[in-house]
Amino acid sequence: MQPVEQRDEVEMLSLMLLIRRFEERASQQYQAQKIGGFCHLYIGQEAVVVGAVAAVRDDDYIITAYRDHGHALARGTSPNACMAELFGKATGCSQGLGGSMHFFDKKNHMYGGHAIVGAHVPLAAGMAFASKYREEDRITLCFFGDGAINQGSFHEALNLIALYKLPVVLICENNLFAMGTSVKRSTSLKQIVDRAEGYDIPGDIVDGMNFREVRDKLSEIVTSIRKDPHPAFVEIRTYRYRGHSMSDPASYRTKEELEKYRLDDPIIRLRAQLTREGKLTNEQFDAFDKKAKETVLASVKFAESSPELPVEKVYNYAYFKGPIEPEWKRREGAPALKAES
Amino acid sequence: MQPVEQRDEVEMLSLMLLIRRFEERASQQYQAQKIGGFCHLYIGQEAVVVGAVAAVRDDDYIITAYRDHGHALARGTSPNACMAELFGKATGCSQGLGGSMHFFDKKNHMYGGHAIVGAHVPLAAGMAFASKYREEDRITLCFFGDGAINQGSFHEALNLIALYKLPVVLICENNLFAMGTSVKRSTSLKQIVDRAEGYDIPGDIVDGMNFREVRDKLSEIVTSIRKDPHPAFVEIRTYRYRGHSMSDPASYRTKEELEKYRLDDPIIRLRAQLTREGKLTNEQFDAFDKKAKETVLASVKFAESSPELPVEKVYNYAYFKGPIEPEWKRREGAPALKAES
Amino acid sequence: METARGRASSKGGVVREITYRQALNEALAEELARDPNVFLMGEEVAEYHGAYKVSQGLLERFGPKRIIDTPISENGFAGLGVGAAMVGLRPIIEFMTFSFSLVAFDQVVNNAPNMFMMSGGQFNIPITFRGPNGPAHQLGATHSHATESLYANAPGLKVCTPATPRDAKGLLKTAVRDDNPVLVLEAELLYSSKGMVEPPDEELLIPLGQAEVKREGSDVSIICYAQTVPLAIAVAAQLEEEDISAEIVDLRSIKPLDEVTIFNSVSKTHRAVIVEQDRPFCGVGAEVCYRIQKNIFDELDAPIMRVSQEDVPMPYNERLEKFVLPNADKLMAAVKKVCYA
Amino acid sequence: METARGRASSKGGVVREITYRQALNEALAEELARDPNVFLMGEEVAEYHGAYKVSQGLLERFGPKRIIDTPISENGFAGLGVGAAMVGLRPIIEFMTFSFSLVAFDQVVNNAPNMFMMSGGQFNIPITFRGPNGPAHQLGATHSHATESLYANAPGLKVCTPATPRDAKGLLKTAVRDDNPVLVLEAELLYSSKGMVEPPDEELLIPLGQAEVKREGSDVSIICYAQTVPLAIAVAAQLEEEDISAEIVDLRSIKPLDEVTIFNSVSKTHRAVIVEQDRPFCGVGAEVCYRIQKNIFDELDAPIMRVSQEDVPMPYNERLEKFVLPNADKLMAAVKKVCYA
Ligand SMILES: Cc1ncc(C[n+]2csc(CCOP(=O)(O)OP(=O)(O)O)c2C)c(N)n1
Ligand SMILES: Cc1ncc(C[n+]2csc(CCOP(=O)(O)OP(=O)(O)O)c2C)c(N)n1
Ligand SMILES: [Mg+2]
Ligand SMILES: [Mg+2]
Repeated sequence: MQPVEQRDEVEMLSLMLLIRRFEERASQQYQAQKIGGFCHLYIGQEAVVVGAVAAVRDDDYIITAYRDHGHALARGTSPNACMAELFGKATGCSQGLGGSMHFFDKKNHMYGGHAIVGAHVPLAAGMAFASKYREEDRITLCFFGDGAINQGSFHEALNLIALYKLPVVLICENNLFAMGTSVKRSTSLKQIVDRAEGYDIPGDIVDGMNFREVRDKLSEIVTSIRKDPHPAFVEIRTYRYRGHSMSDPASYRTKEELEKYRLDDPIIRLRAQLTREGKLTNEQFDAFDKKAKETVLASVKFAESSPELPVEKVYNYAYFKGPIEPEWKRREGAPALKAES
Repeated sequence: MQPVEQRDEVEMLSLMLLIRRFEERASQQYQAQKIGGFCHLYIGQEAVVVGAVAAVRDDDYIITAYRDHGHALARGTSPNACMAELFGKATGCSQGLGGSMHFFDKKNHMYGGHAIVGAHVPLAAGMAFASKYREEDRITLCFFGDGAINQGSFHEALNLIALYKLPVVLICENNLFAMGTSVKRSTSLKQIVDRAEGYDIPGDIVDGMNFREVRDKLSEIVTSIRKDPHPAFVEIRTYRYRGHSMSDPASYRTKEELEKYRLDDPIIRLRAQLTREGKLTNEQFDAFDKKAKETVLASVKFAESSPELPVEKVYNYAYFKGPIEPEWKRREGAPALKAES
Repeated sequence: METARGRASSKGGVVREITYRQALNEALAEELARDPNVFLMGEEVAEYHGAYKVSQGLLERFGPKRIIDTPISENGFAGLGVGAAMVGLRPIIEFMTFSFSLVAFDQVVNNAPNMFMMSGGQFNIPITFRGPNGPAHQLGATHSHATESLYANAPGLKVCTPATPRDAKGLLKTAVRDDNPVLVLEAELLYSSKGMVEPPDEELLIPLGQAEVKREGSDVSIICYAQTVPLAIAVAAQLEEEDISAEIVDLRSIKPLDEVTIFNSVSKTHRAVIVEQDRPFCGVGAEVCYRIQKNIFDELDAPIMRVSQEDVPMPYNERLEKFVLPNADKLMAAVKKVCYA
Repeated sequence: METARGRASSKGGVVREITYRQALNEALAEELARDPNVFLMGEEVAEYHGAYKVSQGLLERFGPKRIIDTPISENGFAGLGVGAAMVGLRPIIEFMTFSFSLVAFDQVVNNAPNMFMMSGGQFNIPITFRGPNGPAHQLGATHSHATESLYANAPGLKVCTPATPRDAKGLLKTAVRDDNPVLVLEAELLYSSKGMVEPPDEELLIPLGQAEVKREGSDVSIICYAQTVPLAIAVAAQLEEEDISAEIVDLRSIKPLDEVTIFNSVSKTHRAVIVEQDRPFCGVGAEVCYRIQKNIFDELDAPIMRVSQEDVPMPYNERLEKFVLPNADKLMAAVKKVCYA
């Protein structure tokens, strides 16, 4: 076990910029109907995942809900693979079979992208269980929304995680709303983090608009877990600037509230900190931003020009090692409708 | 709203005796194979439900898990109807269709008897929701085991109950074990009652071997809820003398532990209290006990001599108002197999 | 059958063209107005007016006591509904989509339909579970469940699947008045489709268990429901050009199943194709097929064919999704196969 | 086919007579010994040796790291298993009974089988869910679920239903080695039944998707599985006396379904009865029937009949339960009907 190397902060700022620009472009492409299904943007929450990722090793496990573009990008999935996934292309990080809500990247230890609220928290328990079973010192970061904490699966998983002392950091990205429902209308509690006490799991509140606070708190927790496997809970307070999904006008909140948070923007804040400390010039920032925009634009080109999987290939994804039923020798002239094969 | 009339304590002692003798007889009849399925006895826990029932009105709602014989008897369901249910007879409290785990008695406001661990806690929420909806001051008592608190349904229900401020008393009958699993092996917590805090529900611990303590604590809670609907949680510490069900030798616990609790028997304790206070003589106690034994014996006779439902009647219990499908005029000679009708 | 625009209804009123969504909204409003025991509960049903806007305006009209937002706790509020129904309320529980009902599966298949049997007929459960069901458009594997066969398998449940605004209104109203648990599986892709419906001052109740011949024909019976009804209608027009006259039987209710209408149609055409939106293995079509061949075997001039989903999890990619779903090409092929057999 | 007592196995070893329970126990022990990635988790599997004693002795032999007791949190630990499988372990998850798997339904039908598709083939889930399934004896409506058709409906799952000790051992071992999620639905009522099984030093693997002709015959094919296999064998003997020669096809696997063996049998006998332990509506028999009539319609001399449960929740009363279940009388009647048709 070695202490986590703190990643270069300027690099982390670039990563946040990349996520921001990626999401803006995704939004535009969704409106242009290049992207189907649901699409949930991460704009405003960038410091959460980037701060967390900055605190862990590359081989630690990461799993999250359906608002997952930022998590994949932060983990190192290429913007090309992310955009191609949104476009449903074979070059996507899930070969175009998962879509916006189901980004997976095994190589980069990104374990999804899960769209049933709360249902991935037990999966995180299992991943951490495996680490402990194999006596590895890997940590699992499990991200979920404030809406997830009222699901049964969340509760059962937390008890199991605590009971088996599993190395999981439970990260509640509290952006104040689950669709149109504010936390105070969904959850009987003064603050979310208090729920961790019900399982004897240590909890903390972190300002999710502040990259450094997220990274430092996570570093501290991760260091402690590596020494001796145990769970931890962090409520990270953040805000999503956009509606819940592309189709939500977000009329359940005020313009003033949104403006308040925009002023507290995590990118502006880290930029200001670095500039004040002489680690970043305006020119550099602009160059990073330009680069992010270019990368994202290139990803759209990449996605557009990428192939889709041939339709018959779909049968290969029901089971590992392909279709399972030996085919009955059909009578002559009978078209082989595949529904039952 | 009027204060709960405290029931006569001697009567309550008789009720506890009745439950005890009923369960002993049920055990014997189970061994004689007059009773089928699973059978979970309440011996040792009598003060919990009798204490609780003594604190509420007859029209308050009661709902519990599968260890439910005591709850029905305490609520006023006749021992005849209870024994007949175990025997699967039409005179049973659920017409022999529910069995040991599914005692129901609408007249006496006993809402079951539910065999999926934790799954009845949301039902309790609904019953209390209805009281509030109708602006009645009824209270719902929801009993469940220590094993139920790790089910998702428990968690979701508690949050809903707290959020909607529903008049439910959540009564955890902590008998230290869920089958062979002790609470400390199932639950990450110092004490069960702490979990209530995670929902901002007030909690208490009560000695379940002490009738008076149960009744008094419940009275206090009930009085407060009648004034202003809200939930409450009580962890009642008790012990089951028998195995989990009739087939469990209970080898996961020591004889010493069992003996310790037996010495703390709730019936012996209340008897001693009443005797000390000059409210009960030994002769009276013996007479009550004799009466309980006779009542129970009579219930066996009643059950034995009761009829069963005619088999074809089973179709009437799939849907209220009977079978649902208009029957296709079958061809001549075709026996009407009822499987699809 | 769909009445022509502006034509008089059977009671003399003027039928109007409204959307499927409006029809459901009217049904809800009328039943809420009629019976104070009816309430609507679910995620985002009140302040957000429903994720698909089916409950638009209801909060304003009926107030927060009867139109109730919930946390993301399907198991909890489904169970709450069952409990409320036990004591006489008539809950309408909205699942944001039926894909999310899977986390509440136990409440829907255990508590709701078994209570009547288990309680020996004391507690019937007059509850309606409703919401969009079946694959929508590029939502991926977790969000595309067609649950009709799963729920129809459970004894004690009723299941209907309206395909037109008129059926949606009439079936939902009937469901709310039914004294048993009824699932109204709405067709997500048809919410904005339009159709003629009787005026609001004419009570429109369509009985459960009555299929409707949506188009008469003589060569083949196409049996369909929900999202496959418009598909079948379109294909029938195409078939007409090839001189094949298709009769279209819209099941409307899956359970109870209207054997009479099905058998009458197939006895006339002697050929049947079932086109269903669900998965093939043990799907609705399998049951319909079994009933036909068992009861009117001698009427069949060709084997019954089914067109359903391919037996693979739903891919996100649009072309692959279309390939997996039942479509016009597959239906044409199946019809031709049974016609030339 | 059942080998005679003491006969030599195909590899020359001496077959022994053991119980179904022992056969499962051997399968578990052998797979745990073979592969350190295999672990067994569930309620009461370790210290209590399993509610049905299937895991007897495993804790002692493999230790608490690999034989793991859980709280009553089926959704939680089923999901934990899926997560562990994502990172390469091979969990065996025991449901105390499959009736309790309904609270974990989402994990079993969403996370386990969809992951491979959603991740574009990156994550296959080598998990085994096992435990007793189907009605046992007087357990009532909530505890008597036959889940085979529910799970077989889900794309991406495999489902097997062993009826003999040999099949139980061979199928469970194969399931554990399969790289996809497999459900081994054990027959609760057959745990103590005996049969001949190859010696432990001979690897016994029975492929998924292979039915077995348990008895040859020429007049009618009785297609059965799990608890209906001994029923079919008994009825076949009775039929012999009435000069009806029944061939018995034990499906063994529900999914994949062995069409070849079924069609070969029915092509020989020209008559088929399916006897199944599950509920009729969209049950396994419906699917089997559809496949037969679709593929070998011209071979059929009579309509296919099914014998399944009556379509009502399971009553507790013993005689009513027997009436609801498939039984010898019903099977005899169905066979005679197809034979004299
Ligand atoms: C079990 C389940 N119920 C409902 C939904 C529909 N749904 C998708 S996202 C969402 C809100 C979740 O909010 P939160 O957890 O706070 O995450 P955020 O969107 O804020 O990131 C809902 C209700 C779902 N996906 N799964
Ligand atoms: C969801 C579910 N899982 C498992 C079971 C099997 N089971 C029945 S009772 C029981 C133990 C429950 O213990 P507890 O809640 O403490 O109640 P007690 O038996 O002590 O009264 C278990 C595991 C069940 N009925 N339902
Ligand atoms: Mg949120
Ligand atoms: Mg207990």
